[in-house]
Amino acid sequence: MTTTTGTEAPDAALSVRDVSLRFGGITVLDGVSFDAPRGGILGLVGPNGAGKTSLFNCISGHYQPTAGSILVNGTETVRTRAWRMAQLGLARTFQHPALRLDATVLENVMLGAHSWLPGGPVSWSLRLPATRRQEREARATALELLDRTGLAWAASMPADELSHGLHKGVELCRALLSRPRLLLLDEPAAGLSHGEVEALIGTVREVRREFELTVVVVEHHMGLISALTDRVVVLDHGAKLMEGTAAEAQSDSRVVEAYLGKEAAADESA
Amino acid sequence: MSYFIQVVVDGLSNGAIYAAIALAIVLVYRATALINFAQGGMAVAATFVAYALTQAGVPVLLALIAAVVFGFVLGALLERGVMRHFEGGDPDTAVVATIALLVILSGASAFFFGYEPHPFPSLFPNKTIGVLGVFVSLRSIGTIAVLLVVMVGLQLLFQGTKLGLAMRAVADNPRSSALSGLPVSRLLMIGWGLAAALGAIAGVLVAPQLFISPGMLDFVLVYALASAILGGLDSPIGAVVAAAFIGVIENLAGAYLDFIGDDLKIAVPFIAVIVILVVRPQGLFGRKVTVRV
Amino acid sequence: TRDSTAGGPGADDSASPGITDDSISIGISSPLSGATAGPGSCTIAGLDAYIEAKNAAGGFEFGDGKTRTVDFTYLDDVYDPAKAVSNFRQLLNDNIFAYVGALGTPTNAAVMPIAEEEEVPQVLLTTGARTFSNDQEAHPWTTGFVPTYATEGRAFGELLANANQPLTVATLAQNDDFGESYLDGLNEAIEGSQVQIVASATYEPTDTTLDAQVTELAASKADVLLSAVSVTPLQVGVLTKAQSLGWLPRIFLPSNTSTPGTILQPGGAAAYPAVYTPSFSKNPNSPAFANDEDVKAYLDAFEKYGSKIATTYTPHCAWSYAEGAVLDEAFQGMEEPTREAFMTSLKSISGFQAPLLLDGITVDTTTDDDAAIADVQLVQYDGQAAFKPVTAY
Amino acid sequence: MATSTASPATTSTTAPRATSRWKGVALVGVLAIALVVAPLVSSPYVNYQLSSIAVFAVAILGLNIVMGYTGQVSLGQSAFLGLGAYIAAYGILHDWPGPLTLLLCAVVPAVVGMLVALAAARLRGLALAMITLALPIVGVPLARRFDEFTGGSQGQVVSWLRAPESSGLANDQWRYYVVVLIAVVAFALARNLVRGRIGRSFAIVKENEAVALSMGVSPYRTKVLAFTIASLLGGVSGFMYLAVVQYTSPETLVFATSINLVAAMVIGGSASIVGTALGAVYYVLVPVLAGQVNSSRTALISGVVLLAVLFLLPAGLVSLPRRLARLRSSRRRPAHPPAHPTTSDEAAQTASAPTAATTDQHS
Amino acid sequence: MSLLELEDVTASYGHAQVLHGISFSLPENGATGLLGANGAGKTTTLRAISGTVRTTGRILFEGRDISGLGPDRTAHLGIAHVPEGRGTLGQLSVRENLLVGAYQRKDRKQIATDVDYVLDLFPNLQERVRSNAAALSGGEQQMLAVGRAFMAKPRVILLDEASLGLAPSTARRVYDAVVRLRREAQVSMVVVEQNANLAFSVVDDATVLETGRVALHGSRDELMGMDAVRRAYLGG
Ligand SMILES: Nc1ncnc2c1ncn2[C@@H]1O[C@H](COP(=O)(O)OP(=O)(O)OP(=O)(O)O)[C@@H](O)[C@H]1O
Ligand SMILES: Nc1ncnc2c1ncn2[C@@H]1O[C@H](COP(=O)(O)OP(=O)(O)OP(=O)(O)O)[C@@H](O)[C@H]1O
Ligand SMILES: [Mg+2]
Ligand SMILES: [Mg+2]
Repeated sequence: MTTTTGTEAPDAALSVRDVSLRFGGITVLDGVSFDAPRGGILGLVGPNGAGKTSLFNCISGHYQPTAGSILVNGTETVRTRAWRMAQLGLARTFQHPALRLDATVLENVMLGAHSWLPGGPVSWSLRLPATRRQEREARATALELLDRTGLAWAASMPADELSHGLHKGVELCRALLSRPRLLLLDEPAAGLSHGEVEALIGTVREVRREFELTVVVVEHHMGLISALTDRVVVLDHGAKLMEGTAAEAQSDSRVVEAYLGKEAAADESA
Repeated sequence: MSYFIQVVVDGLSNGAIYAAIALAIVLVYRATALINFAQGGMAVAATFVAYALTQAGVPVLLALIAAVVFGFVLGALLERGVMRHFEGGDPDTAVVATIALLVILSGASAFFFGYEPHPFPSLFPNKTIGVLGVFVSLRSIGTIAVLLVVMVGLQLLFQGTKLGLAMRAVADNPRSSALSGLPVSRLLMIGWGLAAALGAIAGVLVAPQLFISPGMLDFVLVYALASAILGGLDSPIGAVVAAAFIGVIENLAGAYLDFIGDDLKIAVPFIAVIVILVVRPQGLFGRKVTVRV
Repeated sequence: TRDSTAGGPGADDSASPGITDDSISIGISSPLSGATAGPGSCTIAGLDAYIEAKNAAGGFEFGDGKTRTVDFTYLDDVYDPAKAVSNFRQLLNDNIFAYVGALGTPTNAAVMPIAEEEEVPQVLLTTGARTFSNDQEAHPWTTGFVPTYATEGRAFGELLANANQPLTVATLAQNDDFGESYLDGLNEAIEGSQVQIVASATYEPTDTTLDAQVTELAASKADVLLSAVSVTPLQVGVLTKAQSLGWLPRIFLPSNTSTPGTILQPGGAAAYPAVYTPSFSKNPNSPAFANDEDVKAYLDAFEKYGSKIATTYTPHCAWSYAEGAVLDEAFQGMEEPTREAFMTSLKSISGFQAPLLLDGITVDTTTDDDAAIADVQLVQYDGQAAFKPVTAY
Repeated sequence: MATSTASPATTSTTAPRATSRWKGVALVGVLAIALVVAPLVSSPYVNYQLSSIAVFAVAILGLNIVMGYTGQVSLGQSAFLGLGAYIAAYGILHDWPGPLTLLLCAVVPAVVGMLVALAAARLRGLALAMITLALPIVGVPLARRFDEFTGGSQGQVVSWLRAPESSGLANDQWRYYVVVLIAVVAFALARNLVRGRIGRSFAIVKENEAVALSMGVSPYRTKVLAFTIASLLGGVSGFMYLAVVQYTSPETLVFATSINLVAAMVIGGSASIVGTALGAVYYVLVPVLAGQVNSSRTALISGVVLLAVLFLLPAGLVSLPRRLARLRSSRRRPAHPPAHPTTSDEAAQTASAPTAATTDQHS
Repeated sequence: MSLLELEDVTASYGHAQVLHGISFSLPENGATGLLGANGAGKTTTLRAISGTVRTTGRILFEGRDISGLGPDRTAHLGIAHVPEGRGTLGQLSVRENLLVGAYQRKDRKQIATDVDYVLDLFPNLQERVRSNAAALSGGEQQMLAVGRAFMAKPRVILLDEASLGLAPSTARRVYDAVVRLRREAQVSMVVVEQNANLAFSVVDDATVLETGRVALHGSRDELMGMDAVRRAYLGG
């Protein structure tokens, strides 16, 4: 199962190679390839329906690509079951926040620790000291993460009492608690106001540095993309349109045509 | 050979009984996205109305019509008075509420008519026709004919009418539907009303065979549920095909597999259903539910 | 440990719980809701009718010279053994003197060991399972009332065997002790005769129809069909299906599913050359007994008391009424207010002609291996609403 | 919640939590004493009822694990109850040691449940319900068929678990202690289980399988685990059933029992340990109470009671205290908050927690 | 006269009150914006209008108090609410979703043309017209939700972050369409939008909410001239 390719892109935390995805007659992804350099932040942009989320789903194992291969930290993962990806250091957030609304924010975040907390049903039902200690540690880390994202006040509130925008932050904490090395963020800024986007940019930079993360971010907020990413990959109709820096992308005529729209490009640069 | 055909034909007429109730289950499911255990109770209550009328000398057909009307009103009232309270809550609670309704409805039927089964007059002549040594009762043929009409009607209702579309929308997401101005409560009421009315038809069709009693449908409901699920739950055609399949395969197993015998033949359709579902979770005719992350 | 038997209030030291100088309490648990509630409520309604009528007439006379009224408590067990045990314990807690007439094999089987352990009479059960009657030494506190299913089966077998012709029989039996005992009785009686079972099928009480079984049996073209089916609609279905397949054997039906009004007429039984059934009680609704004194008394009492418990008639209503009379008889022979004395008296009744029993059928509790009613008479359907006696095949 | 922004959030939340913990400990203590003393002062009948509650509590506990916590409909719990009871009966009648019998009553149903789940856990919703429903439906004729093991339709009387002379207890008391001990252990283990890592995996599988996957939880394995635990507890409750009822027959595993167990679970409180126990109390006592009211109308009465409880407490009996507290507080507080400026201020602070929190941090 | 007027409206979820007396008005054929931080109560305000949350105070629509009416009734009166997040019927096809949007309408022929108009506006939907809504991408679902509201031919449209998850060019197109709707069909609107640039391109005036209260109200130009507003919502 583990095939390490030493030849190409040895330092890519994520390599996507010729990935295609089809549903019935619909081609969602069409031979997409790119690398996400270790420790960097890669932006993934493109018009609606371009296949960004689907690509995330392929990487995280929720979808099975029709063709192609995906290497996470050098390990081929296309045939790996989705739930094993967390152990390989992958974590993601969802475009539509998916929380347990009736549970507290802290409980939601604690789920992130699942992949590294030790013990099976027996040790948990016996509450062995080791499990208790680790659970306490996880709880402390979770609170720390909430604090860092400015959500500590909400820790013991049921998630449905938080407004939509704040759910994104809870999801981020949950993903971070899983101690990822590769983090996929799907539209983290959607629904955030300008000031909140700034804060988010700060947080992502900070955690990337601290946890030595590689981040891939899908976002339509060009401000965030410009500020945060080292490189961007632009998808259109399931195929890669171009790859380069955010600035290059924004000035690329194909990207403007397919994605930004002429006035919008003008707006952004203004 | 004629024995084989006879076994199949017997199976089909059993299947018709399951199909009658399965169609009602499909209807409620499509209209309310709920498994409704009260289905059987409502059908029995409505059939008892028909029974009481026939006892009073009313012709069966008229009694049937009265039962259908009564069923509709009963279903609508139960939705209005009881189930509405559980809308938007935990679906498990709503399902248990339907269990409570089932218990109450059969308790109430028993209160008026006792638990003993009573003979029930048939809509169709009580005759049997024989072709080449194979015998079918006119009642079974009539039942199947009515069912096919109902099946087509349901299919048209859901696929071809505004009401059907609205009911599906409400079952899918009542809140979102309300934002488009769909009268959610009224549609749910209609859904329950139609389901109970259909239950009345089913009840009147099967009562001559099963005899009417408060528990008349208790076990049929299990088969009907299996048929509805095997058919794909949202497909009237699927429910009927699955019911026929279950009826026939059960009879064949009883007749031809000695180690199965009459006692364990019930296991055969259930195991077949399980195998099919494991291979095809959405059922024979069901559409796959689309879930996306 | 604690005292296992606390005396009821007002009782002197020697008396058993549940009996005072002017009253005695008995209890029963039968299914009053669910699929078996029809027969279940009849096991209570008939008994209640007898008891209330007698109470109203002044009470029961006991062998110790006192007159007592009977307090009758009944509970619903939904045919669930755990509930039956719970009910039995509750009744004991409420100080019943005896547990009488309950319906249901599993429920009574679950109660039996407790009755033995607590030494409480569990008597005159309305179940034909042999367990409760065939070894009374092993469980001295339990007795059955109605003929065992085996007795009924045997009666058929004897009729067939005595016909002295080569006869082929098809059997359809419920897949439980009811069906099995029926067949056991039949087999015992036809052993060594020219009668041969050529096809047999079973069914589950939960089946929706028995068409498949009848089709299978019809293929045997047997002369006789023994249809040991205890579920009304299914029995009717058997009768209609067989004739629709053009198979017209002589038919044997058990005593609990042979009522003309609910089974034979709807099933078109008149089409068959003969329909036999074992019988031991009068059907109070049959015109044949319209002028019978017992029947009149029964109808009177039932109308007044029983009808609030059972709304539809099954033979169990008549049987449990007769049970009341047997109980009465036992009370009359009871010289001390104790359970032991009651059992002694109950087990020494013989030749007692209880009301509603057919002429010639008597209650005999003195044997240790059979129910209180050990005989049945075979009768034949007259094609309308009644039966006529049978002597030969 | 913090009522004043000045006081640090920690003190204001931990203080009530600490008192409520003490209250909890005291409650558990009282309950424990009650459990120990109850059988000594009760009649055999009451002890039978209490023991039955323990039996069905464990069956419902299993159901709650798979259905309440993990969200997988199971209509087959009675089959495992019956299987456990049959194994226990077989073991006792063949003179196996009690503890071994108990172990087998846990392990064999667990294995059967796991095997069923290995096929069924691929499905969800009603397709899954269908499979579980088949278990009692097929189980009843199977139990009749293999009568050399099961006693067929007559069932099996098993008289066992008599109080040892030395204990000085009556049989009913002794049986009570045995089953209650088993139930307490089962409840304690289950409570631990649903609190931590495994419990969270159950909950997320119920809520959203896609999220479960991305967090390293295999929905399939989780469901199989939940089913296995449910069947194990079902089997154990079967052992307890035999200890209390001393009899088993195909009626033990009928489908109707499964349905009633589901109703009891929801009535008690889905995904709640305390609710499970309350559900068992309901399961055992309501038929008894219905019988007291009118034995001929038990179905009608239980149905009405069931519906009434659902109406008043849709979240189950376990929500009663919360419900009462809410009723009381809403009676105290005016329906239209603006009438009282200070209260609405407090509410504003609570609702606008983000600002409150920021002030907290910076002060 | 104003078409829609909120007077001292409060709203609560269970026992948590989140709006504490909101007032503003929307003139006939007007467009007003609601601004505010996460959790300020923008969504709740829209819910109050469409009747999906418990409220007190008065909500006047065409002079008639509509508070207490459920969402189906307010929709019937001509208020279309594009909710935040997934607002589609997942197991219905794209076309069926649009038809459900037109449930109130009787003009059958016109409905077909309007479906075509929406599909034209959103070519993505055109491609997916038979797919279940649940299969669509996030942005496509958002388009569908907006399209469904268009199908209702409302008098007032409540847009809750209609640009959420939309590509910049698509977001622009949605708002262009909204502007056109206002111009051609005299539809009024309440706009909640985090992308304040977009919001200010359609509204005449706006209300800024802070923790469930009105903090500020002003015309578009007034607000855009304020430093605080620029900093918080426009950046720069
Ligand atoms: N499970 C599925 N079944 C059918 N079609 C699908 C499925 N998943 C994705 N698609 C289709 O694939 C296309 C790409 O979807 P995807 O969610 O990847 O887009 P996206 O780039 O994330 O868009 P957005 O920016 O709107 O979120 C869409 O047109 C969608 O309809
Ligand atoms: N279902 C709910 N139960 C309890 N409180 C809720 C609920 N929904 C929202 N709230 C609370 O109401 C307040 C207002 O929420 P609302 O969704 O209206 O904010 P918003 O301004 O739309 O925020 P956002 O920009 O994040 O969408 C928030 O503090 C939130 O926590
Ligand atoms: Mg996307
Ligand atoms: Mg909002």
